[in-house]
Amino acid sequence: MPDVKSEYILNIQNVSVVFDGFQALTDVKAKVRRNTIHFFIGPNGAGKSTLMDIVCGKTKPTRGNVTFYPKDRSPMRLTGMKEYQIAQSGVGRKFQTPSVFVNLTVAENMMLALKGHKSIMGCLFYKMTEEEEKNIDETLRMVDLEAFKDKKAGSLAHGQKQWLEIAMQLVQKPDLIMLDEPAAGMGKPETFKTGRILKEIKKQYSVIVIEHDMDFVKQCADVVTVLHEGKVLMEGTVDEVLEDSTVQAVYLGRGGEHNAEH
Amino acid sequence: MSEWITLIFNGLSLSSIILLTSLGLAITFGLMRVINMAHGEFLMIGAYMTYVIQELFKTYLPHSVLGLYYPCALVVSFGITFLLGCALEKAVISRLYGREIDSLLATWGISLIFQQAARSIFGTQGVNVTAPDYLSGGLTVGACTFSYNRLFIILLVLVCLVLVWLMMYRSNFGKQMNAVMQNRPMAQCMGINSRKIDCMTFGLGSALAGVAGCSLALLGSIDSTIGQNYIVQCFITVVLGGVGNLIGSVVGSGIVGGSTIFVQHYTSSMIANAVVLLIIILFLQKKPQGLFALKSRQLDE
Amino acid sequence: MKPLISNKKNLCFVLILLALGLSPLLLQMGVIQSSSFVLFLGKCICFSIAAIGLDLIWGYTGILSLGHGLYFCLGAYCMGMYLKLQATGGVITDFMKTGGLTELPLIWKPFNSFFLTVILMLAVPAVLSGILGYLIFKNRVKGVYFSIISQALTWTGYSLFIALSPYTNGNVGITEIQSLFGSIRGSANFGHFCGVFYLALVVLAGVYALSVWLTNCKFGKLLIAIRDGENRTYFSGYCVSSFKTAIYSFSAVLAALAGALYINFNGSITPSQMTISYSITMVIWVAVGGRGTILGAVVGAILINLCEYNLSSGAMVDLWQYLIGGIFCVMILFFKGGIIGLVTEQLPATFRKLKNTDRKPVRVKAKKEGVNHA
Amino acid sequence: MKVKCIIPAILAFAMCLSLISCGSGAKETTSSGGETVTVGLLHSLTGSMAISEEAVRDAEVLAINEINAAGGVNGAQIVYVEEDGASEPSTFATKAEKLIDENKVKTVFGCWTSSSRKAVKSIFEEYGNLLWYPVQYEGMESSSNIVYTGAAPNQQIVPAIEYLVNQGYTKFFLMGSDYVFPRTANEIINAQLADAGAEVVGEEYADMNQTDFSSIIAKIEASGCDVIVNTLNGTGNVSFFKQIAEKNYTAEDYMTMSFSIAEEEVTTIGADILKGHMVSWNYYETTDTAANEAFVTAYKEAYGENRVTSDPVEAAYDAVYLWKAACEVAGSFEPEDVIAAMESTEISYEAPEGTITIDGESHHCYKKVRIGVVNDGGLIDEIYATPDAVKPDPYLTSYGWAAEVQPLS
Repeated sequence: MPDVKSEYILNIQNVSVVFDGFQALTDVKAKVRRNTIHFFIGPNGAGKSTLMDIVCGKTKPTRGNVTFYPKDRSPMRLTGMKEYQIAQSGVGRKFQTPSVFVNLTVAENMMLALKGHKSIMGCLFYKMTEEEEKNIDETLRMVDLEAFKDKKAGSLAHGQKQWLEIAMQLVQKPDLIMLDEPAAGMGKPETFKTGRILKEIKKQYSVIVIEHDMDFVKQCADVVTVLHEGKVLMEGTVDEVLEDSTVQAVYLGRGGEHNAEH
Repeated sequence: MSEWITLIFNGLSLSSIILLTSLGLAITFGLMRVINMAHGEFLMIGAYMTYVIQELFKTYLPHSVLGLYYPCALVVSFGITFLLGCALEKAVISRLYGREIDSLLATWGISLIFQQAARSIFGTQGVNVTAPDYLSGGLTVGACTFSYNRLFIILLVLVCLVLVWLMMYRSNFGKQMNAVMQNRPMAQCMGINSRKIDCMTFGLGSALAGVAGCSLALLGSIDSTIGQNYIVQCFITVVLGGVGNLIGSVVGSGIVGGSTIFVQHYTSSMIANAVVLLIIILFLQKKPQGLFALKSRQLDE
Repeated sequence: MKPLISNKKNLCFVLILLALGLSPLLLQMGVIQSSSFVLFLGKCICFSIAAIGLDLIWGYTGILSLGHGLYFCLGAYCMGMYLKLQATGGVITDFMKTGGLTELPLIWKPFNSFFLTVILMLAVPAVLSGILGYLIFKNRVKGVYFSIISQALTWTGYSLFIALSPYTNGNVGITEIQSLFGSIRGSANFGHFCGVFYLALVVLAGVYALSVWLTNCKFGKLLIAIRDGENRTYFSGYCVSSFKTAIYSFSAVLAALAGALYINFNGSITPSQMTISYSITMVIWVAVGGRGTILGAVVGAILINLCEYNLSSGAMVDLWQYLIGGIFCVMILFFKGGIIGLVTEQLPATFRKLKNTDRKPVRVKAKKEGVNHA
Repeated sequence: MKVKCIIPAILAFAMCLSLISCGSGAKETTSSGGETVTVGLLHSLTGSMAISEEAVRDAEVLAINEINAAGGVNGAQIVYVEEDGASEPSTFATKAEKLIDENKVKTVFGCWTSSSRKAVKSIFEEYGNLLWYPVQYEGMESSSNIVYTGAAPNQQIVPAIEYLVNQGYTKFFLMGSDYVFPRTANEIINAQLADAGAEVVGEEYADMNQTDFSSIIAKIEASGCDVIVNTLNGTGNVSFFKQIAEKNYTAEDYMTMSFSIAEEEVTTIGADILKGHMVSWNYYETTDTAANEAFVTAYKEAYGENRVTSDPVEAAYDAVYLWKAACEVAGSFEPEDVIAAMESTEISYEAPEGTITIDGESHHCYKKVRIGVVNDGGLIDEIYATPDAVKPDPYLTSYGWAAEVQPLS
């Protein structure tokens, strides 16, 4: 399928997951285009995070396949691969709660995220090249963390940790970046800035985002997939999705009560 | 035939002893996530309490009621270890929630102190507890003899299990306890005094160890190192069964006890120790969360 | 790598090394009267090496092994068997004969050669821990589960060593052996003693330097990353389990090395060093010294052992047990960073606080006097 | 900044130095006046062996106090330094060295387990010091720097088995803890029984800390033995006897012959369970000598009415007196002189068990062997005794059947 290869970066085929009898995902199909920002939205418990877990190898799907089409390489089936292999082959993920290495400095965090040298030997005799150093500096500048380079990551504010984690994904130079609620805990201006950064990086990479903040979705989404109760409700552009009556019903009708499920 | 009945009874009996000793741990470790290395010392305290009560009965009460010392000792052991457990929780454990490994190390220090205290109070030599008349000897059926005191331990463990189960899943306290263990801040918001619940839960776990110690007093020596003989086995049982699961502990102890007796039947004790542990370690490779672990969706653990 | 002296911790270590290195000379000069004490310092050096190994996996990587006694003993038994065979001329030993063997069992044959002994002494624990670590870490067993399994493993090893007494001499172990250089006791053998002592010291220095280098390079940063966020590290593209296996193996090798040196000083090795309580004692050294710093492991091992040496005799025995239990509890509860953490972080923080709160000079003076009186 | 770096460095250095000096300042035991001689006591006061060793240590202290009260040895008062072996052989080694080298003791009374003795043996030999070992053991050892005041195998095990064979027992079940004494003892017994034409129907070893004996009891039942030769040690005995009693078995169903059950163990197991079972020792609290009467009285006076004396306790008590006798013969406290005196002259002492004499050649003692039966009161009644003290033969060289079990050299 040469056309698929050129057009899409990720193909999620009929994925289902069952947790202890609970059907978390049912027959989910989705394709992510290259160099787009693809949003997955849906109420809590819709299965967005589970879907990401499947793509990056944290959870094994009960049924179904995920295929990844990296640039200039042959496609690979992600299901069945270990998470570190998936990460090495170019899928980066930022978690819902900021998870940076709190006892390391910002620069060390970035160094660990750099592409390559991920074997034991590679780590033992690793010396950072100038190019890599420049790369780190640039990326940190993009997220305004330059001044904190030698600070421990644990001492950063919540929003800064989020950005640091995004920066760690960028410096890895993956083909596909997955961001789980990147704007959570950020104020309006910061969220807006995050959106700008996303738009910047989509030129090079493909991005999948999970987000609740509809303004943020409106700001930068190219494609939006709505998940509901583990199924794909619909897929389309932001406007299409927002106008859809079922989506409105799902969001407005049953917004708050799902919190308990988490 | 009688050989097999004996084998099965021995397996059952050893399993019940292991279950009784690890029941308290299943609560402190399973629910509270506290690695209480001093658990063995609570067994020791229970055993010593039996001795103390026996001596008190011998000294102050007429010989005719001497047999009553044992039920009395069960109650006293429960009470004393409960209070000690609560005190330990208040003084040490309460500062260590969320620091599992640190709780392991701190309680190891506590266990050293307890052991030395036992030596200081009771001397280094072991003390003797004589089984009351109704628990000494055994019931002979055909070629097999079932000792009363092992039958009693099986009964005791059943009673303890039922009580713990009732308390954990049917009582108000149990509901509060589960609420606190699962989501502390939420439980606090709902008006549950979580500090009190923590304290009570740990006390309960320790008290179960005390009761177990009481029954161990009938089976073997009572000295300051008795707890150390059981502690690893207890932890392995709880881990094997799946942390935080009563049924898991029951099945876990059944496997440990049964297989130990079975392997011992064909080889020597030391080899049986090694073989059983190796099998369990290998099994845990297959199911690291134990037999009856819930599939978790949480990020860590 | 930063120069050694510029870092205060390394400077401390160099000073400790100097103090240790001087002690045989001081003994010779008569400043220290007791040769057994200096010999005990030699044992402390070995303990420090084992402690460094434990610190690497516990302090840095967050894996608490309660079973390092096993590796310590493996190293010691390997070296012990070599020394024993040297003494018997390479033929079957008494305990093997008592156990019903007629010739030297195959597993002990290689230990006739020093070269093979050294290789095996390091390779056996490395391979064993490698296999165990691979299985355990691959299956994502972590935290206390690992600790409990490691405890059970040690117990298994202990049971096996006792059950296989024709090969291992049961709980008596390998006894009545001299050091690599011959007898080290008595003034006539002072040269031999110095040989063993300085060998151990050089190994300690080497292990320290290697560990400092290891923790400062990317590998070391990754260990900390694994400790703080194992999942995150996986998703950053690192095969965490192989890193864990590697560092676990390395630490097992260090324990074995410590054991092998230790037997030279001690003259015997028994499975009691393999017990759980002994393994936890090793953890105590690291916890008291200060986890997460190589220096802490060294300081803790030396300090605790010296205290034990001086305090656990006669009437002090009862007190010592309370003391060590208490110290340990208090350390874990209040001084998580151990002695090193106390000196480098908690004390300066307290001083700063004092300085900041006590603006009035009078009160400062009062405080200072109070300290002096105390 | 610089100051901040140096403070912790100096602190650490100072700490090390202070500890070193703390160690090197050998504790000079200054006495109030007159000549003194320092001896060491080395037993486990903590850990699993403390159960047994504390009583032995008490007996040694009693003997030392008695000797001091009676004027000391060669006119010198005995001062003792005590160390804890913590039930760990390597600690024993460290502490033995500390006693000899740092405290400059003239002799050491200590150890219980064979593993601790073997761990310190080479240290005593290298320093040329002298250890008094008070416990019966498996034999196959003799060191010029150790005096064994407990029984050698031919003074306990061999006569007991002989006695059992003479009593008509034919099917033996050997059971012991898994360590060196039971294993060696059972090897000796196997050889002896093969020679006597009796049958060994089973041999089982239990973990030192084993608490459940149901499997072993099942094996005993299945074996159809008529006597159990018991070499369990410590807590194992308590568990075993309690658990065999709960199956309604008494000495009439399964007779046992125990080598590690003395009066103290009887009190912790309970006389009701143990009564009728046989043991083999050189001494019982009931042994009928004048010296014993005085010893038992003194011991109970010092440590309480409920304490009992036993063979190891008595052997430890004897050890101190034997050392005193040897010092007096040698006219010196130096270990080499004392050893020389022992080897050249027969040192003997009127012990509670009767006259015991050090065999200069093997460093063991001539001792009477006594087979006993536990009575209702928890004491042990003698039912058979050798007419004379038996010459120690740690390597069993005088027994034809023992060639198999002797060590290489």
